[in-house]
Amino acid sequence: MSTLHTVNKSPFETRTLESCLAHCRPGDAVLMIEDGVYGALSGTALSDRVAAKAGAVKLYVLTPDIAARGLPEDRMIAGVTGVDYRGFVDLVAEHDRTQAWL
Amino acid sequence: MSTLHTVNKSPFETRTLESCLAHCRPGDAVLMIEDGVYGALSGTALSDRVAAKAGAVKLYVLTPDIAARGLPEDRMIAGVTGVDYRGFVDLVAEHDRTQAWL
Amino acid sequence: MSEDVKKFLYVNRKAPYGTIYALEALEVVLIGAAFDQDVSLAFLDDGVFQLTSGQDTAAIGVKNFSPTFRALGDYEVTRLYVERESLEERGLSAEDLQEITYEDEDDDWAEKPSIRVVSREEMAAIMAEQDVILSF
Amino acid sequence: MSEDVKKFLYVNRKAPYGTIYALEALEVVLIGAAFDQDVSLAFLDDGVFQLTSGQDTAAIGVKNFSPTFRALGDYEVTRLYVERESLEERGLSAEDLQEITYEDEDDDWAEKPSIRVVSREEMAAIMAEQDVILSF
Amino acid sequence: MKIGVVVSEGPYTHQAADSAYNFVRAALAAGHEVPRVFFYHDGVNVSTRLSVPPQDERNIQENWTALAAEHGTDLVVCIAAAQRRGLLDANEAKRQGKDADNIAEGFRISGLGQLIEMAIQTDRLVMFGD
Amino acid sequence: MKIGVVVSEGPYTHQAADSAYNFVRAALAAGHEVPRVFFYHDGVNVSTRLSVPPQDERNIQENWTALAAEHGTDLVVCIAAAQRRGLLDANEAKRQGKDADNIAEGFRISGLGQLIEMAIQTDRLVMFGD
Repeated sequence: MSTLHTVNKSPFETRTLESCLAHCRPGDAVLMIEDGVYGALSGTALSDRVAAKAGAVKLYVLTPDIAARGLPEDRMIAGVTGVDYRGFVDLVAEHDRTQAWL
Repeated sequence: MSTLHTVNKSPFETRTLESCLAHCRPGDAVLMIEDGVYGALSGTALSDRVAAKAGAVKLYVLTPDIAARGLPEDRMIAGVTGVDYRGFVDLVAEHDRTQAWL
Repeated sequence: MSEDVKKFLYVNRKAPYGTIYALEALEVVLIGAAFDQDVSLAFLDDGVFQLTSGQDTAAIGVKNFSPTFRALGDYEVTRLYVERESLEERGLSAEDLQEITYEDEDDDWAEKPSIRVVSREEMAAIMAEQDVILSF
Repeated sequence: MSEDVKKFLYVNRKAPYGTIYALEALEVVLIGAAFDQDVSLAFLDDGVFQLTSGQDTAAIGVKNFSPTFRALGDYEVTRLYVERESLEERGLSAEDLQEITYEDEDDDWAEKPSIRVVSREEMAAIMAEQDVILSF
Repeated sequence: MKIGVVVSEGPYTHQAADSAYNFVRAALAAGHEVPRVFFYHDGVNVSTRLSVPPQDERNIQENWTALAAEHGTDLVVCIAAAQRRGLLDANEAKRQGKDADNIAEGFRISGLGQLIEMAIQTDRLVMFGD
Repeated sequence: MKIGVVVSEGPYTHQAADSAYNFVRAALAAGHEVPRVFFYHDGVNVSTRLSVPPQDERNIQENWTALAAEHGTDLVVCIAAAQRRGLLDANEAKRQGKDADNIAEGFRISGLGQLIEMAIQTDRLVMFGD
């Protein structure tokens, strides 16, 4: 029994990603979409805290939203996996529930 | 020449108040309105940082928004002044410009 | 519990009045109560501000919907989980929240508190046992 | 400078595409350019993300408006202040931003960069010298 | 698998309505069922047929209307949220004494019970909002 | 003193339209002039005459319409933002080939130039939004 969490807010603007990660349980997955994809950027003031979660929690980022924002995929935090909308659908199906952190 | 800054976001949700305070100059005023009034609460995880600014910058809070949210006025950070809408208007008139931190 | 009953959790993370989410979440809870599901509410992050006592919206010209929380017991919505860490970060304690009670039909209609303050870890565990999570 | 000319600053603090503010701010800037005022743009906090190069919105089905920034020079909008600290916190440097230039009529139409990276303190000083601040 | 979807933010203003649309298209292409999409909060604004986006931008309402026509997806607009925000169908306009209506083809106005019902009858619920 | 006001968020959804209204009432009561209020982004949604809020809630559009009637305040709705979001007056509806319009009395649709002009001609500019 595990949860797919979606986060669509920039972690530089709101504390949503922080709260989501604090409520994840081992085996859960977090998918960053929309402005949430900035949370997957490496070398930022927040990336160490996000990277520390990778492992216990699987981290995903929606590649169409990454491309829209001009972020190179090689700048993502190690351990973050890129998925497209089809991958998003698969993640929803694979987890028992989806929790949106709005 | 001084600026009235308005902040309408909860500092527990977004980093807007933080950014506003980092861009204030001595003699400026900050008025917290709407969900921004939570920034005036004492005894919180953020109140020391806000209180540290009181003095160089004048801090105000909109009392109708405080009352709506059930926050007792005696729980406001020392040095924060309560104003009503008329006081808001006076602050706009007294400062050279108003900058909304949206 | 029949197979048709799902565990619903309404997650409230936003402050009241600045935006409409808190009010419109409550409207879903009230309608949802008619469906005989297993319903809980969670209040964390700024959502804990929804429950403060003494809200008085007269001077902003907006409807005060906080009394509606006290009616939830009549709709058999009796579990309002409030996160302790969220309260503490905001300088609040359970005493700052309004009293919300329900009558326990399994205990001779004794009046009991609906608000249950839980730790962040307990909140995470509550979220993890739901069938449906509605976020506001 | 005539008395009728005011100093306008457009403050951009939000990321593009997640919300419409960046796009609709740009629409104001383009219309405002016809009014012969003294115009500057400020990019700070998540606003710096508006200027990244290589934006490709094909897969989200939303219009890519980032090329419009390169047209600002033609509208005599030639000062785009970008806050250094905001870039650094986001792991970005000026090299990650698209090249935006204008032709300086006072210098034999030499092509010059419109983006000026400034410190937080300089940004605060720029804000403090404006007549009108429009926030997006 | 049956997937229910909620859209909670207005079109153009927030990416939610676009993300939901892309997600639903992908879910249908992957062979899942999306029996209903529920529009709540400012999401009800997606349903207006009066919008005229610039010609070089997508038309969000038309996208959804086309999807409903192709796949029979039930696009439900919450009546309480719609009334506050000025979204009405012809019946509602008549009932409320309003002189115009603005709901587009493919959308229907109904109660919040449709959201709960969707959550009960689907295997997964995915929310897009702010 | 002349004060210009901008409303950038939708009614009911965000407190901005209420805060702006309370602020403008207070400014007028204090003897200031508020020659114009400009509605931009989702703020254009304030202008719909089709909204039917619950009877125990304030009617935001009617509040503004009454204020304009009392004080002659010019309530301008940005045309570009309004087109995207489906707010039209009778002229615009005709021009765009739409079968209905929804702008309330007291509001008028015009260009972004009216915002710039307001900023030039007033002594202070106050923005309410999100």
